[in-house]
Amino acid sequence: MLDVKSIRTGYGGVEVLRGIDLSVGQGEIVAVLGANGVGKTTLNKALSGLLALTSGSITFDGKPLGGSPIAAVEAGLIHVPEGRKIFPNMSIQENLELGSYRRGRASRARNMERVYETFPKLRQRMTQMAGTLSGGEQQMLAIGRGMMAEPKLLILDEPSLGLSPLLVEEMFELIKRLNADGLPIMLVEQNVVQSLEIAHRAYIIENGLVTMSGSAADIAADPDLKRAYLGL
Amino acid sequence: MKLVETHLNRRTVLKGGAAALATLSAPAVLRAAEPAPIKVGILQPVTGALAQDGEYGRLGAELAIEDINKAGGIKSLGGAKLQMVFGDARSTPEAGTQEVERMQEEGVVAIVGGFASPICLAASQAASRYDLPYLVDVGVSDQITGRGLKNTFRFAPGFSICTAAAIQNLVRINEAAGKPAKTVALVHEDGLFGTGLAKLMATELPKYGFEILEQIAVPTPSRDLSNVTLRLRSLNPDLIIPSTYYGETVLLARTMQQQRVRPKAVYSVLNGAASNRRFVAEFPEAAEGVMDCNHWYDPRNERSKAVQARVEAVGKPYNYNIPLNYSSVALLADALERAGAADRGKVIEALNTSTFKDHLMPYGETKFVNGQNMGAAPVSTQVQKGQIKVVYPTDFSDAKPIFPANR
Amino acid sequence: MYSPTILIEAVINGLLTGAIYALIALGLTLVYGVLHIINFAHGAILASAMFAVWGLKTLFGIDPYLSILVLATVFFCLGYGVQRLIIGPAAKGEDGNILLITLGISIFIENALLAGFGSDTRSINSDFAFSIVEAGPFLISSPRLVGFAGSLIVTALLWFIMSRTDAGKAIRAVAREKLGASLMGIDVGHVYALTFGLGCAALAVAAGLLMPTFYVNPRIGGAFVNIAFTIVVLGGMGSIPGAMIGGLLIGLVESLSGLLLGESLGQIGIFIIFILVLLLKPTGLFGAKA
Amino acid sequence: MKLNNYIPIILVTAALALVPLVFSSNALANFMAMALIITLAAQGWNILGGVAGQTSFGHAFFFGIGCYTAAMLQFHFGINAWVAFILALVAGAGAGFILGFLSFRAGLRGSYFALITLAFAELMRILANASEWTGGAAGLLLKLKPGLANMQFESRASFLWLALAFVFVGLVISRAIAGSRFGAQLVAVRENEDAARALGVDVLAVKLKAISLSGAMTAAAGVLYVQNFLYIDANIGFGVWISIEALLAPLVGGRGLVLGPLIGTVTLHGLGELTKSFAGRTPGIDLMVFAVVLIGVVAFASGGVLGLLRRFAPGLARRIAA
Amino acid sequence: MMLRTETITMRFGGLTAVDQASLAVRKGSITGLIGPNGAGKTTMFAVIAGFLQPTGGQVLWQGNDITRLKPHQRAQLGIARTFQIVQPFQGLNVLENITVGSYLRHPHTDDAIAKARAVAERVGLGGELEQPASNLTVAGRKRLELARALATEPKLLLLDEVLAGLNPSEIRDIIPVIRAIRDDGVTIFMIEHVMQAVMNLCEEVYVLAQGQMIAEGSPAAVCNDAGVIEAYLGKGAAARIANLGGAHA
Repeated sequence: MLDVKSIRTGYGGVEVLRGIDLSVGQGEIVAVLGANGVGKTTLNKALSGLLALTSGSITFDGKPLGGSPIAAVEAGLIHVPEGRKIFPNMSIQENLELGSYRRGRASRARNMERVYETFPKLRQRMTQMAGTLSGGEQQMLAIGRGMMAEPKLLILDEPSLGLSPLLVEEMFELIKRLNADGLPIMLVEQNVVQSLEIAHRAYIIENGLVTMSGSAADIAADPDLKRAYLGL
Repeated sequence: MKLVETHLNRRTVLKGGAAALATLSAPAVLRAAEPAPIKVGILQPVTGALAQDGEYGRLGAELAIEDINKAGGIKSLGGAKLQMVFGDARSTPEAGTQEVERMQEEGVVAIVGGFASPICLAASQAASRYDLPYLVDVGVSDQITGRGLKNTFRFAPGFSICTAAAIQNLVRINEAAGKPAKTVALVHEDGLFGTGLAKLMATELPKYGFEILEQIAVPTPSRDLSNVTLRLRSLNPDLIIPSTYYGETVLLARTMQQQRVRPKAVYSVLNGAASNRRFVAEFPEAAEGVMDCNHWYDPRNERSKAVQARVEAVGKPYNYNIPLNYSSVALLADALERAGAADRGKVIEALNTSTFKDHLMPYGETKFVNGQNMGAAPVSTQVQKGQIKVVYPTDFSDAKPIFPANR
Repeated sequence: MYSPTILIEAVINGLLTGAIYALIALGLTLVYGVLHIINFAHGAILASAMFAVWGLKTLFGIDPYLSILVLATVFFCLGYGVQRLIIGPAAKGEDGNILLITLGISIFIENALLAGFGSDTRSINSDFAFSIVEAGPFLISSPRLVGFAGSLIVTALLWFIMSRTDAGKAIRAVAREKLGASLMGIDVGHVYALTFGLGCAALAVAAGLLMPTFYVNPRIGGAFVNIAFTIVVLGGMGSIPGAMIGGLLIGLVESLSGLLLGESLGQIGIFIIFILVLLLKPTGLFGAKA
Repeated sequence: MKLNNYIPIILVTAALALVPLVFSSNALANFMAMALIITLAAQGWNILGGVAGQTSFGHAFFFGIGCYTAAMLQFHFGINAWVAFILALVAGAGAGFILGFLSFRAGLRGSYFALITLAFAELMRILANASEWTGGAAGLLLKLKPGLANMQFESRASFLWLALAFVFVGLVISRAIAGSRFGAQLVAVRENEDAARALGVDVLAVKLKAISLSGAMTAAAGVLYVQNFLYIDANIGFGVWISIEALLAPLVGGRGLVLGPLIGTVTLHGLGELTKSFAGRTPGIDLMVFAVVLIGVVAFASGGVLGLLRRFAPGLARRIAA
Repeated sequence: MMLRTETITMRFGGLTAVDQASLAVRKGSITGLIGPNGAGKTTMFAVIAGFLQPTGGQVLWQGNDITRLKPHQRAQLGIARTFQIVQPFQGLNVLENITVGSYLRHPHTDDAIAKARAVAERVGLGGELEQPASNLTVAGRKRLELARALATEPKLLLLDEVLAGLNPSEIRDIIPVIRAIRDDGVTIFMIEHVMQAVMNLCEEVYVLAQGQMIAEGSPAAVCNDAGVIEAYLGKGAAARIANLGGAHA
């Protein structure tokens, strides 16, 4: 589905990604894990076309991916960003509608129904301004908005960030459910354990490089994992 | 001294222009026999907010120079031709000053123009450093001639002359009609021009039996004069005296027409619109009957009629800037003629003793006192059947006042 | 003291004038709300639209109200082009640059108008301009009633565009969350240009509604820009209902303070409101928190 | 104070001072004097808008206060021109302090600050246009009495030198600030108020100092204007034109740099004269060309003339911009 | 105690970012503040440094209540902070950046520059004094952030994730610098994600999660605290890691 080959990029001459390879296959949940500041968000920006590559290539759905967010969305690579980035001045309904601004417009009504089925809470608050939602609801909205574009691959950037433990649990359940319908998901997280529980495969990133990769179970069992996180 | 041929038509204007051009561009050898031309500075704002007025002023000066040269130049100087050195005052005093400096360096013998009071004030002062004669064309501020500058002269009437004449004319017109107007409302722009005028009117008019109902100040630019009109409607004065600039006067006249405010007369002083041909052409209904006391040419003067024909032949309205500048240049030429030298001191002297009469304005003999031409006076005009007519004083009038106006 | 009739009529006048102010402020607030820039060319664009109305009427006899449709389209395209081809690329995202560029555009337009039309003040004369509606003791100017209605219609239309169409929603999205919007595949550059175009189209409508009762010269924009700034600040920078209510309020304040304090002091009142709002509640009546 | 840092300033000033000796054109001297007055106003803007990063759209506020303080003190009270000048500086600084106190304490920044400066300038313009004290719309006219005591000069060159002396003082102050604790704090406030706070910078105090100094400097330019033209009215003193001139020059010359305002003014006014010379008779053409060039400069040479110089002649730029 | 916070609560609208958090930093110590993203650590720092006025609670500096003091006044007292997202003054070069800090105690330019040079030397920026701040690498910017704060000659240095984004060798290089600063008598209170450094440097660690102080103690003790592990790695993590540990033992 997604094939990333030795990409390098950064900001203003400072290299953040130093040659990353990874791939996401059909129907997979792939977890991309790493501590703060290792380049996960930069990787996402590169994938969704917000950041130009210095070298390397991204192939999506068999085709090379053009370097703009518009091209990424058109191809079906949908990125739910860190911090949600929902439109706070607009209602839930409108937020969802804009999810299908460039893709999936024809079946907007059907998709919206699906999102509301997935997130019944959102349906109750359809006309409420998104900025007034709680953190968890905002995260649901961001994911729902991403689903409106009929993604072929969904990138979730830190979906558990800032949520209470109970909500985190709920969120991971939800991700599992979305995937169960056949949607491939790339899950970028710092929440290691729960991510590994639902992921098929995982990559660990440290300092702009993939340092570990393999099946989620293998990685979960690897003693190096604790080192990567807790420095023990 | 003859300034203008008696028979003029469009073709001769064009030819004259071409001839003047040819003279200017002719090789020096051909002109070697002639005396060196006398440089005259013409200062007008032809860019910026006042650009349109400046263009009229320039046109007036150009026509005068053309006519003087065609009539043989300055005869006491061997027929020396006048040569225009034009300066764009760009509608600001500092640009005016800057151009005065340039003209001084180019060796002009005198400067004519300025148009707006601030430009005239600054430019005449800059010229005074070089004892360079400066003839103000329009600027009405009393300060211009009140500073004791030896070099500064104003051919046209200043503010106090204008207002005194305006009041006098109004009183006479009213008396002649059997005093139909008793109550007055003053609408004035909130600058010193309008405020000063209103104050003067408010103290003077009651002496003649008028009752001042209200003084209404309006800002420039005004976006909306509905409320002013509303007040006027409720006051219902016999006479409305507006002293505002063009845009506001147009707005006021139109709003009054719309709101059916119909006083016995609208009598304005030094107003930017009421004696403006564009206003009359564009809003014949709103303008009809409006009176103004302002600069105006002498409608009976044949030469003025000829100049008017030439101006209108090139598609320009004959606004008062044109005859004022024309006359000022002619006045200067007369002074040069009498001075017999292109010498600044002598020109100033000649201006001080001037008795010049060959102008286009409804003035008597020119007589300068402290730089102000005491022979100058404004006239009262009225829009009658779409024409601007002089209605007072009778020495210059080409129509009788319709008072009260049938509005 | 004035009679109630006059006071009521002053209130009506204030509202009628305020609606046009609001329309002029609308474009300014829209552009500020989305692009976060103060468009210094706003007044000059208004002046050029007014000249366009004047020109269509004078040269081809087209009624100002008819020309609105054409001019709104033309000015929308012009605005779109100017933002897309000049302001966007030249500014490179720096506020200081945008300031200089809109200033440059404003100098250019004003002087192009000066070169083309001279500094004369011009106006249109039409019979309709002088017609009035008599309602009891009140005489209400018909063109200004039309202006009021037109302004409300445009505001409603804009409100409809902003809340019901994808393009409008995209504009609102970009206004608050550029990154989130571009991740939805919204072309931010296009949205900016769209917004600028809408702002210019609103000015064209305002020009068409103003010309029957007002005049134009190359510098006329200045007469409206300061008041538009005040309205934008009062209503809250970026708020459409804020612009409308702010416009009506300012129209009312101007009218009543003009009547009670004198027209000149009324102008001072407006600036004092402007300063007080900035100091005490910079977000205005409806503005979003910074 | 290292003399080295001041060499470019001294050289530039000396070169300008020599101009009237080389060319005896009064028109040139007059043109330069006006350009220097604007430079001084722009130097004032540059301290607040350039170095401290608080963009003002209304420096006419300070310019006009300078103009009117000097003019009114001389006109109504016959106060000596130099004393009036000092008092005008105080008034400019005071006006800056009050405006700054109100707006910075209310937390206004960016567009909001820019708009409030504009509002103050406009408010003063209306008041000056209406009040009798200021001569209303007719303005105030000072008596022409050349003499050092009256700050008036027979020769244009002398006035140019006076204006140049002011600009020189402005340059020295700007340069001294650039190498001082205050200057460092100003830049810190411009770049990042929070980071500046964390380093112990009292942001409000620093901004207030900057706006007061800026106000005084621009007011000084106003005084020079009055002494040169001996005339002032509301549209000159508080008009939009001077706000724009004061802002354009540093942006075009190089925002926040010591020589930025001077280079910008010279560039803009030189350009103005140039476009005027080939514009012909139609009014407005020259300014259209001017506007196109202005947009071009922004599009292709952001960072101003000094920025361009940096790109193409970094050595030279370093030496003069210091 | 050098610094003490008592039941600090910070609410933003409906959100409680910090909830009744108390802590104490001993003079001469290196104390750590850790916790998962969004736990309220940076908010806590902002309250201590005076950038935020807490909704409730007190900040005590050497026993005195400083809750109402402004940031620059606290800097004057000797509290310096760095920012998680480095904020160099873009228009200035490295030396000038640091000088802004050293001017706090040295009003004369020459003294301030001399002090700035010394600080730059100490944090390893001696070779890049003339570089524009925007040209520095991430590691360089972090050092600059540190240097600027140090140049104010603080008694207490609040370091907000100075190590984030650095690679292991860069981290190895900077750890001794931090330790040396403490050895010179500057008390250090640091937010850190890089646990290796926390283990290495800190004597005492506070753990903030969901705005609440959930643990305090030595790094080793805190890291083995079940609540902390859960807060970090997710629900059930403590048990799983315990299992892993067992498997490898």
